[in-house]
Amino acid sequence: MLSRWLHLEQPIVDIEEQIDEIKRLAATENLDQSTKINRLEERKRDVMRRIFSDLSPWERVQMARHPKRPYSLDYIGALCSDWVELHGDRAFGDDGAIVAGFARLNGRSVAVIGNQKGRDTKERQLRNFGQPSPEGLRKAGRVMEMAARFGRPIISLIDTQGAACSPAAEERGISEAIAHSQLLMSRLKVPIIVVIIGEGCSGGAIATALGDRVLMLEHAYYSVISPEACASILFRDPARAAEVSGQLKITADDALRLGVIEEIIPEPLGGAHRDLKGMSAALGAAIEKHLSALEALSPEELLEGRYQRFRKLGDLDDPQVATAHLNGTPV
Amino acid sequence: MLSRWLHLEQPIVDIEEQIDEIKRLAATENLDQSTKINRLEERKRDVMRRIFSDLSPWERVQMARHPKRPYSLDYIGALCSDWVELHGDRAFGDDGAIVAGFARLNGRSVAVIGNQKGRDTKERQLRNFGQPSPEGLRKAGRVMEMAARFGRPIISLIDTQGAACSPAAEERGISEAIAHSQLLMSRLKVPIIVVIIGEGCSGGAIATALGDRVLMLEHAYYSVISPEACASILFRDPARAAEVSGQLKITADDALRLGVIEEIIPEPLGGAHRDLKGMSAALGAAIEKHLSALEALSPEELLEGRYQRFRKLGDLDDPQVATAHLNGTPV
Amino acid sequence: MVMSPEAAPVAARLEEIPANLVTKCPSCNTMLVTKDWLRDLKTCARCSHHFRLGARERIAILTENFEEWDAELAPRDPLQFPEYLPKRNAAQIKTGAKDSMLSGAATIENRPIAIAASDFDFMGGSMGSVFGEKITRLFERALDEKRPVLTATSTGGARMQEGLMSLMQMAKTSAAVARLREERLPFISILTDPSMAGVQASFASLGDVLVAEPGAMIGFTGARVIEQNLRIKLPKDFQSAEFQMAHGQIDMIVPRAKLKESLAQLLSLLLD
Amino acid sequence: MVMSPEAAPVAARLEEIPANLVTKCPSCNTMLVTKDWLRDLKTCARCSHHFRLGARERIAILTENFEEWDAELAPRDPLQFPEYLPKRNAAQIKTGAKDSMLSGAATIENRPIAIAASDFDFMGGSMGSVFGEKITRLFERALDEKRPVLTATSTGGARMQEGLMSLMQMAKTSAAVARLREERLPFISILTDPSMAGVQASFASLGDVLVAEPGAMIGFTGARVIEQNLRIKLPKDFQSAEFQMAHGQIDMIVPRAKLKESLAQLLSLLLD
Ligand SMILES: [Zn+2]
Ligand SMILES: [Zn+2]
Repeated sequence: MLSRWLHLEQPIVDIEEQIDEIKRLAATENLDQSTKINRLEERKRDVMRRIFSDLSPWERVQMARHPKRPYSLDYIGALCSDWVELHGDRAFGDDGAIVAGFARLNGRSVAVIGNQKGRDTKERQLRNFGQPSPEGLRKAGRVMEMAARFGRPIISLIDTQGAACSPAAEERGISEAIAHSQLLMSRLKVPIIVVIIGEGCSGGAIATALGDRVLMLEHAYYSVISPEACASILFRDPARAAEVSGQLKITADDALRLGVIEEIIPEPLGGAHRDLKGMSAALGAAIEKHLSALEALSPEELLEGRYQRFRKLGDLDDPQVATAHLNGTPV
Repeated sequence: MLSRWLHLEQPIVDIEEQIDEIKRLAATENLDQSTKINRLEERKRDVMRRIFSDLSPWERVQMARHPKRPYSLDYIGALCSDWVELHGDRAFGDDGAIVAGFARLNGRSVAVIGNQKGRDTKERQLRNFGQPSPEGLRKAGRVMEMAARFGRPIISLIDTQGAACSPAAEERGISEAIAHSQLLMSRLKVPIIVVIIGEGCSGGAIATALGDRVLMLEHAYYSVISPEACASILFRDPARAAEVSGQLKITADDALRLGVIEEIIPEPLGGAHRDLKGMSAALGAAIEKHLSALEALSPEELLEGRYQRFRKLGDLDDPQVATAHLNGTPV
Repeated sequence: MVMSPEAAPVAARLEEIPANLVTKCPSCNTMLVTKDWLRDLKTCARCSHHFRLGARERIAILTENFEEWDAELAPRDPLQFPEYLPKRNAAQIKTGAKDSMLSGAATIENRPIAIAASDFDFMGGSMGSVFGEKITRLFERALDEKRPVLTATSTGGARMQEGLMSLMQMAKTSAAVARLREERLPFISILTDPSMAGVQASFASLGDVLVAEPGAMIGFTGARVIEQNLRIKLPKDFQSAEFQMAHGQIDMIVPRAKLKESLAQLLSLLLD
Repeated sequence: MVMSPEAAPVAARLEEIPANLVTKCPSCNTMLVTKDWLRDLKTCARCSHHFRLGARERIAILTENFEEWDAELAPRDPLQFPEYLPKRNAAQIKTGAKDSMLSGAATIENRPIAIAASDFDFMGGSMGSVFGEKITRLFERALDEKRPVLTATSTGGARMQEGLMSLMQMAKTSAAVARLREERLPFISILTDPSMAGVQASFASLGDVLVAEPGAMIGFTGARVIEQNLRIKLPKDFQSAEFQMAHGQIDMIVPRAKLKESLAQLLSLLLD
């Protein structure tokens, strides 16, 4: 059994246990302990503010992987009504690592695709830890093409350490599936909002992250490679992932500074898993804001904007232009 | 080892053996036997004309399946230069039962797709007797889409007893692959010439037979179901295929009368396998004639014509219109 | 009193059914009270086996305000195929229909749609010229009238007695779907037991969404033919809706009792 | 006298190479006379092993009249990633190039084309901002000038030292291919040893035609990583061009000596 709380959460959990103990005693002995409890609640908030105002990159990675962290279907359940999940790539199988379907969000019908992790051991296997196989990306592509045909905007939720890593995935063309998904998303004539809700690593993430807006939850991370894999390559030692996670600049703040995302969606104090309702409300509001803005654009403006959004990303010296790239701001 | 000649060809083969024997004797004994040989050649032509002027439907089926009959790659080799075969469906495998690629035909660059049978036991297995699997149809679709993108006409050669019959083909969606191929071909904005060169049975054939013109070689046959399968269903006895082959109306003459094909391409006396060069020349000329006519059409006219070509097929009573359907001619 | 499943239309007024009438489930052999069984839309309350429905029953449980199209189209005999006419006449008497396909306009939760259903009782729901023509007209008229299309198939495939005319219906109906798709009108294909061969390998596989009933057999070549050809034994669930779902071939499996609601929801998501 | 493969440019004038100079084939261990080996375009006459080529060599054996584009673009260090600058400096000295990607205009049999090749000797041919920018400009300029595009990849994937900036090049280059495709200009992707990870999972897989050299390793996740993660042992030919061909992932495998001719033929078939 996995420990359900992170080490960094221990001070909070300690106070919570104290509060629970006092409440229990108060109940049995019929005493009014509300002042004491209020003081502890106050302290808990202080401790949380202190902890979460200064998370290290590695701590953020742990938050993004928190065993209680909400997954795509949790957000879909909290945000949407009329969720209809569609299945299968019509050629080989149905990949549990990707969910895809249609739902109603603030009255508007949208397509939602998302990496889906499993909560327990069995579901984790079934869903391959949210790591998409070729057939998952092809299912997503099929649903996204359908969305474009019927003029439904697309919400893509990213939460994966990467694409499926297996001989089977290679045999069925995971490279091609990732590449084709990007090509497809670059030409779909409906708004696409991407949200990194947990982990966003490598080709498995960018495969479904080519949108008009890319948003990130506060404690999510976004990286070209998982810290463990990077540490393996650099030091032949995955245990040095913590060290590497700082060097890779993978936090939401980093991503914003690098111009790779438009907006950070703040999480409730203590993280998304402590308040799914609050988190979903913030997520829903952010999606709504960006969707409304995008819906004002013509299909041509939309495609041009999406192309230019990624076109300008990169950091290099070009003597032909006065300053370096990267959104015009030197890093 | 298969017998290389059909029973119906025996009288011809007998005469040929006589001629060979006389030639051999003439050579050893240094005699002039040309009069005798000419007479035998004459008789051979008479016998062939008699045999092939009155083939039964079942004999045509045998001709279409003749072990020496030219296959798609034989015609491509004889008709085209610069043949470049492309491979793979980019998702699962490369189906030997379908070849697809580009080549030059009379100076014009075209895409060619075709069912490909194997000549010997090993190749037959590799090519699954020309019976396409889902990945073969998806490969063909990929190449046809590319052809449309680059404005190349498509030649589709049909030679199959049906789609692949196996659990694997079912698992990977042979129904969907057949259906999708037809949907795709109905919308490609380049001319499509289909030629039934041997067998054209069932969904495996119609999958790649939706074109602007459908032509048939004289001894090919075209059927909703193979005679054996039909006999199995009707009589639970595949051996009654010969009987059923007449009832199914599957010869080129039947197909022309039913309005299902535009033209019968006559075969050299004795069948395509006796004169690949002559057969190819006739095939090439027929393709050229129809391609030239189609190239005069706009993409919209082309698609509309192709749609209406199949739209009008069917035989039924419609009280709203004066006469029955089927090209307006009662059957 | 045991009643054959075919004899009891779902639409029949329930009060007219005697309370002692029972229907046997062919899957679990339970004796079901026919009144309850009809209320359950001809599904087994015990094992949830879905009995086949006739075309009119199918349309009745899915839609309101059905108005038939092209009822007057009648089959011919293009090949003069032996035994075709007597077989067809028997089917016409049995079903009261001219051929195996029923199509028309209807509404689902007040939304105008075009719908078609094949009748397995009419020569195995096979697709000949009339079937293909009615499906093609359905798509064409839906395009004109901007209606989404629903089809419910229960069929063994193309009708071999019409030979090449039947084969051509595969191309014709697939091309009709392509036109609807280009005009961005939804097509939902409902796959009921069985959905096979030439029909499954044409329009029925081309729905934007493929919805199957539980346990429906769906495929191209029938299991028995594959077993005979390859001399193998196939698992019992081969080609079942559940099998096809696992192999990525269909979008969802919906029990009959929820089918209408699901279709309405899907149409709303794709159109509103 | 043994010579390292890297030291001998194919373009070097053959008469200057001493006749006693030999090169060892790493695949079959044969000692090849370097002059012959160079004439064979750096392939082994015995086992036909294809040695890696540098970017300039690659373009030299495939085209004429090469004129470089965007040579002035130089990498930066967006993450201030440890060891990135010294590694890069060493690669710049080794290859004489600013980064791992060489691109420009050329002709093949007098047909104007746009071509790019990555240099494995420059940090494993990895794709960072400069690589991605040059590929994107290649596609954009080819679109403007109506040139077909050829790319030859030899790369381990995205350059992790540029972090998210590298990841974004996957999206950027894939979107550039999409624009070329919509304008109906051909793109042929040539996969040479190795073509992996972030590059193979973006533009390199998106050629209208995928042509591989014999024996080239092609895939997403490297075999060693899969073996470690799953604790399995993979066959030696896993991810080879031949393996990918059998799995439907590439169109053709062409030996280096016939590559130029094949490309010219393909371009002619798609364009003339
Ligand atoms: Zn039952
Ligand atoms: Zn060697």
